[in-house]
Amino acid sequence: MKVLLEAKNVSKHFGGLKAVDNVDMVIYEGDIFGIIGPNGAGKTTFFNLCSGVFPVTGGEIYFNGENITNLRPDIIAKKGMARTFQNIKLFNYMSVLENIKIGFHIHSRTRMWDAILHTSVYKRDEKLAEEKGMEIIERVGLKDYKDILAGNLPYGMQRMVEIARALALDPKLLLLDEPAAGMNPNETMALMEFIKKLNHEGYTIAVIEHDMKFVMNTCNRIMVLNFGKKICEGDPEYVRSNKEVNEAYFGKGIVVQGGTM
Amino acid sequence: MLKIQNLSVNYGYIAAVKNISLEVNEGEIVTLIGGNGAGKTTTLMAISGLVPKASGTITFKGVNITKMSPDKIVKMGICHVPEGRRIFPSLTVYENLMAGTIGNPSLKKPQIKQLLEKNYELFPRLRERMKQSGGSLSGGEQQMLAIARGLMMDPDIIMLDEPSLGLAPIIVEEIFDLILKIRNAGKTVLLIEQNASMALSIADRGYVIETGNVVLEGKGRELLANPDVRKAYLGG
Amino acid sequence: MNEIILKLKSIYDKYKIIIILAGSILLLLVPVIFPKSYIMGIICRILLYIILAGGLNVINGYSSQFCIGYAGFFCIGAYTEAILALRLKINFWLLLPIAGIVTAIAGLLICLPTLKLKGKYLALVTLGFSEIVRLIALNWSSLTGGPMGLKGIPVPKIFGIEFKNSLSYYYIFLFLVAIFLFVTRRVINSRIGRAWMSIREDEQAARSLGVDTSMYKALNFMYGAFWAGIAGAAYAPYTRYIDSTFFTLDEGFNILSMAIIGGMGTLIGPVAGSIVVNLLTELLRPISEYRLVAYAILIIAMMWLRPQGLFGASKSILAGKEIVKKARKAEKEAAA
Amino acid sequence: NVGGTKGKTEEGEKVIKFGLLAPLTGVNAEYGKGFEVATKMAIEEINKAGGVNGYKLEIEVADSKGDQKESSDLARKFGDDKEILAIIGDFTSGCCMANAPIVDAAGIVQLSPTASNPDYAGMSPYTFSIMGRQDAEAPFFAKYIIHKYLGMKNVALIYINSDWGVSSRDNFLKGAQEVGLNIVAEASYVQDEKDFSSLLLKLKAANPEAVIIFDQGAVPQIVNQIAALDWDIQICALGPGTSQQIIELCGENAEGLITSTPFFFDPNNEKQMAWKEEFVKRAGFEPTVHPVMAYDCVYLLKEAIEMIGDGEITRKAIRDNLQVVEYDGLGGPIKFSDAGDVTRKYLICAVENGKFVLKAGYDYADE
Amino acid sequence: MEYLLNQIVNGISQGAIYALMAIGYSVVVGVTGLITFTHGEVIMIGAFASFYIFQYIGNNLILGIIASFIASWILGMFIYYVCYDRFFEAPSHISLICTIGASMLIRNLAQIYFGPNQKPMLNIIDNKVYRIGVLQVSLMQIVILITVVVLASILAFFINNTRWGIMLRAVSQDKKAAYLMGINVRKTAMIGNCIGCGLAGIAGLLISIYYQTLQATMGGSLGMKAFSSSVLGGLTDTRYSALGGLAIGLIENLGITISTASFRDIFAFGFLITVLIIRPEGFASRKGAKSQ
Ligand SMILES: Nc1ncnc2c1ncn2[C@@H]1O[C@H](COP(=O)(O)OP(=O)(O)OP(=O)(O)O)[C@@H](O)[C@H]1O
Ligand SMILES: Nc1ncnc2c1ncn2[C@@H]1O[C@H](COP(=O)(O)OP(=O)(O)OP(=O)(O)O)[C@@H](O)[C@H]1O
Ligand SMILES: [Mg+2]
Ligand SMILES: [Mg+2]
Repeated sequence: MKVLLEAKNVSKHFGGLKAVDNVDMVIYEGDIFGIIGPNGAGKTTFFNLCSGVFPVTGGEIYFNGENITNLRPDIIAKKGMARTFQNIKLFNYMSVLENIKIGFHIHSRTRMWDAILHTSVYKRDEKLAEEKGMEIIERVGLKDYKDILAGNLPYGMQRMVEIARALALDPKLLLLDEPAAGMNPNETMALMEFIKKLNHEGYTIAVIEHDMKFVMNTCNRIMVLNFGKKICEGDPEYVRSNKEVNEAYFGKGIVVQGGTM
Repeated sequence: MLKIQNLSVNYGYIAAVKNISLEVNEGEIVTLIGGNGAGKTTTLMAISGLVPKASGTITFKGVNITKMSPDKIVKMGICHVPEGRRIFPSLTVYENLMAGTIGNPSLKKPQIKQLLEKNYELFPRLRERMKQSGGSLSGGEQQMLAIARGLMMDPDIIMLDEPSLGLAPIIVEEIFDLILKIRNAGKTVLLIEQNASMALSIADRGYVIETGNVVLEGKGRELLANPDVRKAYLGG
Repeated sequence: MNEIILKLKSIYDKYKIIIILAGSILLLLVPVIFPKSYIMGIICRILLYIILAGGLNVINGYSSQFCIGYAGFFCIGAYTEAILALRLKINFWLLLPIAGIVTAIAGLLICLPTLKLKGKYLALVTLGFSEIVRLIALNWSSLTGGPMGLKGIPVPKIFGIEFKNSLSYYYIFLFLVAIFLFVTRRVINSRIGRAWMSIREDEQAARSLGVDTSMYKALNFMYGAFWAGIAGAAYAPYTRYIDSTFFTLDEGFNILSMAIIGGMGTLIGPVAGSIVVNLLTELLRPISEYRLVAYAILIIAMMWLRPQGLFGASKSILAGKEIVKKARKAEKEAAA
Repeated sequence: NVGGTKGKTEEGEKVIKFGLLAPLTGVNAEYGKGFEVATKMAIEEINKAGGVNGYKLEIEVADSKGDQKESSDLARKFGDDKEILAIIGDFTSGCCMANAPIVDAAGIVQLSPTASNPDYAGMSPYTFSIMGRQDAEAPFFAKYIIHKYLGMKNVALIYINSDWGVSSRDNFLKGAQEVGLNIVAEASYVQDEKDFSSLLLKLKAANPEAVIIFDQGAVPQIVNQIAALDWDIQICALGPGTSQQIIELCGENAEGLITSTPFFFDPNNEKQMAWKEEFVKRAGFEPTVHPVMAYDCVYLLKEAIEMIGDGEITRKAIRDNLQVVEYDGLGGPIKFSDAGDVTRKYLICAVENGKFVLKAGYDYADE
Repeated sequence: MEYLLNQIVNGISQGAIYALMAIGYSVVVGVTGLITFTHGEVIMIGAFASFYIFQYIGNNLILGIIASFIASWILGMFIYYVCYDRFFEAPSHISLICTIGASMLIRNLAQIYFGPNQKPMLNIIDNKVYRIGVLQVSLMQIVILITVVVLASILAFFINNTRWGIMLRAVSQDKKAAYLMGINVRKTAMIGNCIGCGLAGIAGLLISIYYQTLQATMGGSLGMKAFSSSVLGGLTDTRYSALGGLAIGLIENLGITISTASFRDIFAFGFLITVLIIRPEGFASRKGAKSQ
């Protein structure tokens, strides 16, 4: 299998705090890769390193065979990595469609004069954004909401818009940070199905999630972080049975069982 | 102890909450469950006076607090841990906790110290991060801080809006334990949760809210067993 | 107000071509209708400020970089035109774009090192920049005439027609405003405009979507500066004399208040802002020394009554909470 | 040939109207207000005395805020208004110069009491200024006050970096060169400066015999800050004239200050004192040299109109006569050069016992 | 050498004046979270309040300070209701324009009612000049420097170590959450704003005594300097803002030493821009604060 994203010895320190500490990780093409770990374990920080939000303190990150360590976020995005945020970052005051149109930014070439003169480049770009944008909106089931301001949608839908917007980049790798947070169990189920479907279509996905039902049922491989260190990696069964993980993360397991006490 | 009668709240012309009545008795854990946008958060905001009410009355310990200003309501002993945490990002953890004590002017220095110790025991993470600014905490740590900050005012009733959002299972367990502990310490809890099954399993009573209306109410266990509820909120 | 705007818009959409045609003819005939140089002078001023407030609006309204020292760019444009016209005798029509480009480069220079700055800090840098530019104009006597200013700036000519008073200069301003609105409209409605707006709404998200925010912020600043340069270049031969006292911070605040009162984040906003503010200053004249008092009160009143400005983008992070609520209401009703 | 229409008041009297451009608001409001008060005083006096050639005078005051765009608009307004036969103002050279093409096109006199940019008056036949050219006063200051009266060799200059300040200083240098004065230190500042102490330290370090200030508004502050430095030095000021404000604002610190002035409010001259009293009563503050100039402007125009005699009173006629008028104003004698400005004659004054006194014997006219 | 030392003394005392204004400014920005252009006008009103006290009651410095503080406190209330109270939830440019409007309003009213001319403020404090070796320091300079140090320390202590300080900061960061803490947000914000304004009023008094004059239009450039100094200090930290004021004062005066005062603002702003490029949030830049 082809390695898509590889982290070698990646660290990130905030002052004295080692938020991410010497983490090695490999994501293969076609994976749904889960990252779990207690709060403050460094999961989001790790995503931020991969997507270029923070520079690393040490180590290297390779994407699709290319060294992307410390590149700017927009350059990394152009290379085919898209992401969502733990605390949703939509363009709240733009409509759903406009949000997604911005996702097509990297696929369009319009320059100042193209825009002023309405050249063929401009027309092609606008057409692409409009048509493909609608296509994606329909896929995530938000067709009826396309003209509503993104900030006015319920939480669950906002998460879907964020994913849709990331999909507009047509990325090789999709990083999702707690996509199911704030969703009720039914919505979570729908999301699971959707992510699996995307995966079937060829998207590689990395996901941070605290909803164990979600993680265990969708991911084929899981990495567990604790205090910035990787403490375990493997398939869901292996992770579930790992003692260290249980102590640090699952606790008594009430929640993992989906709440059936 | 807390009694809400025919409460309605509008945002502009949208009715977010329609004629809700509910009651919280002293020493109870009461939970509100319901889908996204059902009006749960809005109800809590209305109780703490952060949104104007279209109609209805809210009484707390027999006092009508419908028209009180938010800070006075808090000083009555109602603590609201809001959705999305809303900690003060550039205050340190310690200062955030101290900010929590403002809502209870009757607290004296030694009591504050005691409360602080108690909270540090509940959340050892916070002690470690004492001098760090609130904004630099991870999501879960912020949630802990928000709850701890609420507990610092030693309230009579604590209203928690989705306290488990984004927390690791082990912390969620801890928080639910904590909620029980709070109740056992004689306090009253009003809880909003997406994780309906957990919420109902610890709650004494629960209300199911849909599009601004109370559609069901009952004992926690009863609701948990109710097939409609299971289908709608517990994922089958 | 919102309802009125919507109604006006629907009427406009219906009779678009007729309105545009009739409007243009009317605009061309204005100096015939008002052959008074005083009235035309005010109209010229309004047009000048449409470009200035509009250019500033591109910066403040579309990418939310907060520039309050726009007068500095205006100053650079005016001096560039004046110096090159006086020293090198370059033709006005050539100088317009040259001044625009020089100013855009100045915009780039101040914006590049300050891309990381946010809100208030950037605001202060632009303010400082504006003062520095003015002081350079005041002190660099050999180039700018220093405190003596530059006089005798040649008036523009085309086909033997001299634009030497407000009646004729009106056409130059009108032409520039038309170009400005046309070009800006097209830029805003393209990928570039969308990128600017995404930066305004959430910079981090924009970056994660592959928008090179530094580049687009710089471009945005340059675009805004460019038009200030054009406005300056058009203004210098209009007054035929400039000195550094023309470009104080107050001038920058004046432009800023037009942009905000008219409403940021829309094209029509600065047009309305310029008209309202400039007319106000004229209409309030009879109350002599109380004029600025009344003007100040009116500004505050306008912000109280309509915080997003007359035609502000109610669908934007720029709009206040109230407005958000109203928009939500309308949308919910539409969706229902 | 523009103009020529004369308005009538309600009682059927014939009137001649002037326009006044003045910064009634903004940072220069003090001077604008002075303009307004002084011109109105002059007009009332003239009207009381029977007017000019049977006409009553009227003045339309317009607030330019010191903003050249507004000033230009107002100049256009006056230009369009056929009833207005001449414009007095504006205060700053910047505004006046921006207006020059406009008044030129409208063929209306713009007579500025204060515009001091040496280029201004020459911009059009219709632009005039009575402030006085610095190529006379500044050399006078160097040659007579410093060299002859004080007998000093080494002086330090501090000047405002404005058209007026710079041309004064340049002309001063010319005069200084002729008599071999040494300029041991120089410093400049811009409008609105508040803290002069470091500039003064710089001057002090050069150890001059006298400090010469080229400014109007900031003179009191500089004098005070020299005192605050505990620096005992001869201070001279070019520009403020015998402005009572200096004494009011400096108190004892002003003792010994020497200024040049085109005119002098002689405490023994009843007429002048009455004028001053009247001004203070109306404006609420002591006059500087500026309102005096504005006052003279009205009389100049009156003289010019009187010279027209029986001819038609037009804008053009006013201009032509203004050019040749000779008038002995409150602020000294005035006669325009071809360009339209004035070369004045100056007196030496000093502050003694809290009062300005005339130091006779070095009158420029005597040379 | 002597000359340079005296210039440094000069720079420090001018810096102290900037610092004095900046302290109040940073309190205002700290609690409202919004920048203001009314600060210069508050300074001016503070100066005028004491001017009239001195004129009608006599040269009593204590009375003057009280009058300045009260007058500017009241003005602070007015500014709060006009510019902030209803705009906390709205984008910041709205209240910014309101402050520009309010400043225009206050300045022009002052010009009409106090008169547009300069007014003297003579002999309030004895002008004693002390010589320490080659150094020359005036009593007024010492008074101002001490005032700055004392005020900045008291305020920093107050804001960082007292419950009131926590309240003020909580209000500035998240008004809704502050309500939920039982803080009366509007009252706290108003009092915070008034404290800042009161300090500005005292600054106005000291400035007019130092320069011995005052005028209705004096606020404009002073307010701008207060803003700059405060930005240099990171806008909300009183100690750093005071430091920012001192730094700007020093740089300006050293700059003037090698050139002339026409370049004063070029040095001030040039320095400021340079600092901001290196430290985007002024002296007080905190590393690693998550921007959420
Ligand atoms: N910018 C920052 N400055 C300082 N510390 C930070 C910063 N960002 C994160 N941290 C710290 O790094 C640690 C890891 O944070 P991170 O947000 O990655 O946690 P997480 O695993 O995503 O947790 P959660 O599941 O709660 O979101 C935390 O202790 C947090 O306090
Ligand atoms: N500030 C607001 N302005 C207008 N409408 C609002 C506002 N806040 C909430 N609403 C709307 O009011 C309704 C109820 O919202 P509320 O936040 O109370 O729901 P909730 O039950 O807490 O949902 P969730 O589970 O997503 O937190 C929703 O339709 C929401 O869109
Ligand atoms: Mg996280
Ligand atoms: Mg909610």
